[in-house]
Amino acid sequence: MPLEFEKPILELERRIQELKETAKATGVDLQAEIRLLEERLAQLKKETYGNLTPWQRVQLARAQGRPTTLDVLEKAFQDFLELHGDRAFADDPAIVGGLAYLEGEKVVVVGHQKGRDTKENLQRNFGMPHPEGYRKAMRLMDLADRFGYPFLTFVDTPGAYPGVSAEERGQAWVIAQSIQRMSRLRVPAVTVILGEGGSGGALAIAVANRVLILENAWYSVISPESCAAILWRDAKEAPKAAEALKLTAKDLLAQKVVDAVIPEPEGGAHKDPDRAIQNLKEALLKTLEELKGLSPEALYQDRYRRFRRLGAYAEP
Amino acid sequence: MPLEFEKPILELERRIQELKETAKATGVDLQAEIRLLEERLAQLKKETYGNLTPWQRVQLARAQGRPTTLDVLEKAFQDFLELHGDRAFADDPAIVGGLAYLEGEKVVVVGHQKGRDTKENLQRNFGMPHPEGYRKAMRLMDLADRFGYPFLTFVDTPGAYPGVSAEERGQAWVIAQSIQRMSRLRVPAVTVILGEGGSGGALAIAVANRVLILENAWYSVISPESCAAILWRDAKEAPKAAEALKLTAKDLLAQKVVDAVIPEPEGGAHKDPDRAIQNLKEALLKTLEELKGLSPEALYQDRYRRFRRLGAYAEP
Amino acid sequence: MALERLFRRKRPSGGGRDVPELWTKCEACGAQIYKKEFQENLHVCPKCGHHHRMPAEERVAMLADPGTFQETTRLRPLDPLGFVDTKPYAERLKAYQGETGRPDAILGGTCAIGGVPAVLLVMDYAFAGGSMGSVVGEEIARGAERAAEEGRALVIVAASGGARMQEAALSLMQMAKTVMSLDLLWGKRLPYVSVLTDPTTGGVTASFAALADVIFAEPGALIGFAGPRVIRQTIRQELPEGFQRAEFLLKHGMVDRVTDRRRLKREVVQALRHLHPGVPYAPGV
Amino acid sequence: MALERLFRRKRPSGGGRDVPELWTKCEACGAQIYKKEFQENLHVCPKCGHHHRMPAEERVAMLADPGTFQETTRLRPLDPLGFVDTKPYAERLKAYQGETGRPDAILGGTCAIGGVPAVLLVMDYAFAGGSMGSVVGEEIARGAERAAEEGRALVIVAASGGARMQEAALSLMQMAKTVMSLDLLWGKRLPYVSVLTDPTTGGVTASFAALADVIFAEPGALIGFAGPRVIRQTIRQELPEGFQRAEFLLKHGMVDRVTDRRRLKREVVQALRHLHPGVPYAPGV
Ligand SMILES: [Zn+2]
Ligand SMILES: [Zn+2]
Repeated sequence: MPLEFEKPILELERRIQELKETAKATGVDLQAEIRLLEERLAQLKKETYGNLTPWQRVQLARAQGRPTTLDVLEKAFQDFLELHGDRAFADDPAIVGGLAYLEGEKVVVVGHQKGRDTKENLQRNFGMPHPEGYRKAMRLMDLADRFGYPFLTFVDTPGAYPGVSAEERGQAWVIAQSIQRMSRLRVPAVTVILGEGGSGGALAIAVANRVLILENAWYSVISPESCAAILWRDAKEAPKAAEALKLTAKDLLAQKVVDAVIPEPEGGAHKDPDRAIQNLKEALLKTLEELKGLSPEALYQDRYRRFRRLGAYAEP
Repeated sequence: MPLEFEKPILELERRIQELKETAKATGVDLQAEIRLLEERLAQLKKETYGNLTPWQRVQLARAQGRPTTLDVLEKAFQDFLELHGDRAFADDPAIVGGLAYLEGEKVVVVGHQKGRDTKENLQRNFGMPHPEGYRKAMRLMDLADRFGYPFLTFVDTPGAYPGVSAEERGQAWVIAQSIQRMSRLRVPAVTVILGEGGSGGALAIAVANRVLILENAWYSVISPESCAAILWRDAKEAPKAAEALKLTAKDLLAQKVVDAVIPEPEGGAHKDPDRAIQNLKEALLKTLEELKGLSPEALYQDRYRRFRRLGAYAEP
Repeated sequence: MALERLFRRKRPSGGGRDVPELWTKCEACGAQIYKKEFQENLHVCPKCGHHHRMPAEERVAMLADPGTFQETTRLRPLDPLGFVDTKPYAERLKAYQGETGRPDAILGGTCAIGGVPAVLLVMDYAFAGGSMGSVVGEEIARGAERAAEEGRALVIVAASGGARMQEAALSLMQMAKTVMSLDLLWGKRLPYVSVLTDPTTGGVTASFAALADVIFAEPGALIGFAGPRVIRQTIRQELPEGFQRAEFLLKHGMVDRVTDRRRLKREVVQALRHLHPGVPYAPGV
Repeated sequence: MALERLFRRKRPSGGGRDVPELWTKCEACGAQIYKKEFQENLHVCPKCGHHHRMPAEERVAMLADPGTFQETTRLRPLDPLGFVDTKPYAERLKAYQGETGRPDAILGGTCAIGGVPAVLLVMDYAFAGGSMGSVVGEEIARGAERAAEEGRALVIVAASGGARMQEAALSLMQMAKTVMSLDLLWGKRLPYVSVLTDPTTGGVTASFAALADVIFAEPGALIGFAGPRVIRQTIRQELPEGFQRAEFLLKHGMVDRVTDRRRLKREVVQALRHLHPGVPYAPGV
């Protein structure tokens, strides 16, 4: 499914392709025309992708084919062994996690998991966890602490699931507990916002020493649609809300909510997932290297200070 | 409901009562006859209660009117504040707990709770906890550790509930976790077996530095009825099983499974609950006094050693 | 976040405009109540027991021992994102400040509660639906720090529609900040008690409010993560009777006690006196 | 406890008496399988994949690296209570010892598993239904102690109907003893992996087996606290399809992985190599 704002690009690409086929089929030399159109295409891409609006980025962050946690685990890590279950109620497919190696270093990983097609999306509840998902995450935090291995998380959720069963089983409580558990880690913790960073359901596994974000990902207290529905009383005003919420990587960096932005290939990570994942891996390795010298206690204090200073207010 | 083996005693008591009424109503002097019967009654009680079989004790341990955890909390403690819930799924009425004072000392308490009548028994599931009951207990263990207050438990359960929902929510897992959590306490932990100590469902909150038991309570790996059903293939052989299981207070003391026996009034704790609770309170105070000098680490080690040495086996 | 409620009913507490000034009307049973009596009864309807919302100052008066409260909250909000929806955030702030006479949605300070030294923080639903932005987050963190430094218990009365949307990600970060600040109390074995009042939802429930050593809820209070409207839209069904009310939360193991406001101070004191290591047992206090 | 099963079917593994010695019959699909093939296929039916019970020695051979296993289990059971039901416990013990050639229901020792130094303990369902009495409890505690002392991982293959009734309360105490012994591994950051095989119920599930860092279960294995018969009697209903099977446990979050026995060693090694701090990454091991 092409995104609305990409349609002119796709249209141009289609025409170039047609010309090439015509040239091949008829033997007519269309080199010059093709070159001209390709230049125009490059220009159009630069204009479009170089000036993305926040709302366009939100759409890219949700694009089909964008790398998910499992894609990252498969391609940037070695020997991922998925572990399941919260030891109390269920295994939540909307959060995955387990043991892996990053360039040979032992790490424990957790991430939201969206489906890669409609069927998988249903099974994974569109990446919206229930309480048991966060309990699984906490169990893996325990494991990371117990063995002293870095704890890495990948955030990609519209939000924690807002349903009756989730409320019954303490969605608010488990998010609070997960924030607390993660903040207490005595190992290096690094989070990457992969796609959507929706509210408390994202933060629950994002209380890290360093929070990185992919160039077109978003992270905020509410989705643009819900924000628009409340403040503008019309979900269709989401583009305005996306603008107002300052939810893009660059904005978040300015607010110090994230520590670094990971570049994406032109047109978004889904256009070249391997490249995006390679960029992500390099950023992760660099970040882990920075945290290497810190003692368990220093890691805790570093994380405490990181979040302690966030906010904007005036002394009286 | 009188217990079967107590019927001769009750019959004699009834006859004495009748004679007294007759004497009063008619003015006839029956003093001598009454005294004779009263002597016989005392003798009969001594014979009966002095030679209780294990199965008779099991019946006393289940007798209506026997002090429950809440009775003990009300009468031996001050200012009990009940705390509820496991912060994850439900509040289990089969386990109660909270904050209290024992002779002015701050303690955290947990116990199985049977109902005091049929309606309450249904509501409390006959003292058979679901996983959330043990999770509540663990939360209170956390609280005791966090504030450094002694942790006291009262055991009175036929066993953890053997039902579909309990299995679904990890009955085995939560019992294991509760054993582990309690064993790791860094505060003094004392358990009193009040009535029934049924298997893992009892042990889950009985991993204490000192385990006390009321004179007629029982504690074992299986109830006599279930044991009989399996080994004799007939639940009616429960008296034989009760004998074989060596589940009485005295037997358990010999096996070092318990550390002290708390005497009950003649005929069982339900005949004079206040006296039984007073005995219990004195035993608790004495036991806490013994543990007073130990450091948090020493308390952990003491508990470890206590359970480490239990068992009977031969070196090759 | 469940700010939606705020936009449906702006008044923090009972009282329509169709009854005379001296009287107020119970939201639940419609009884006409003499305002003075209503206030003396802590905004609980004497007829049906319904717990109405209560101004933050009266909360303080109800919980703090007389004459002990010293206000400490004074931070002022900024508009870090220059947020504008149908109205600029800066203007909204001014309006709330005018209505409540408070810089932001929290009132707090030091006091004694049943003789226990405490930091008491009360969220004010009348200010932007009690939403948590940078000021609320910072005041809570500072409250926890002060409690730890001065050996005080921490008591927070929560009332919030959730996070402050107009501070976006910075508002979200207050969830982490407030949770982390509680660690200071752990280190010193100081107790933390929270009281969940109507309503407590969103990022406030899902952070500091859920992590108290002892959690009280007021009867009938709406408590949850997602707001009822959002849930109804998600599941496209009516919500069960009593869903997300305090009694429902108790049944589901999330709160320790649902306590009538008229007994609340007594029970809070009981918990504080027990858990605060510096306070000895005194019968009947 | 779920010893009941033992009394219904005493044979530990496939094979009725109506097929010739060289052949065995799949319990699930009834297929005739050449015994040697069956054994080489780790007692998994090549036709339907059903996992049959497996002798303890073969478990060791399957998991330990060739030539590395040194048996350490040798304690002998006593009859501390002089227990007699329809037969004296002492006689039962002799019979089991005769049948299995083992002093009690556990076989264990030191070995390497995928190059990781380990203590491997395998419960033997053929001995008194794999029930845990004093010997099993003590061997597990000693195994954990040895692992901690020698820097080894701990791997336990569970198979048990529960506690050893004939040791009554002493058998119950083994639950606490085994759980507590695991703390020694925590202190040294040594991993503990458990494998739940058919059946694992009662006091074994509810103690050490449930507390591993990584828990594997074999496909179709019955795993739970109460035995199915007891539950059926309690609720007076038929049990749901698949209830208490490994896949059910996975769905309910109790185990990390349900792993085909033919891939089990590979996955156990993967977990051990990752978690054992002394073992570096080696691709493809
Ligand atoms: Zn009313
Ligand atoms: Zn087969």
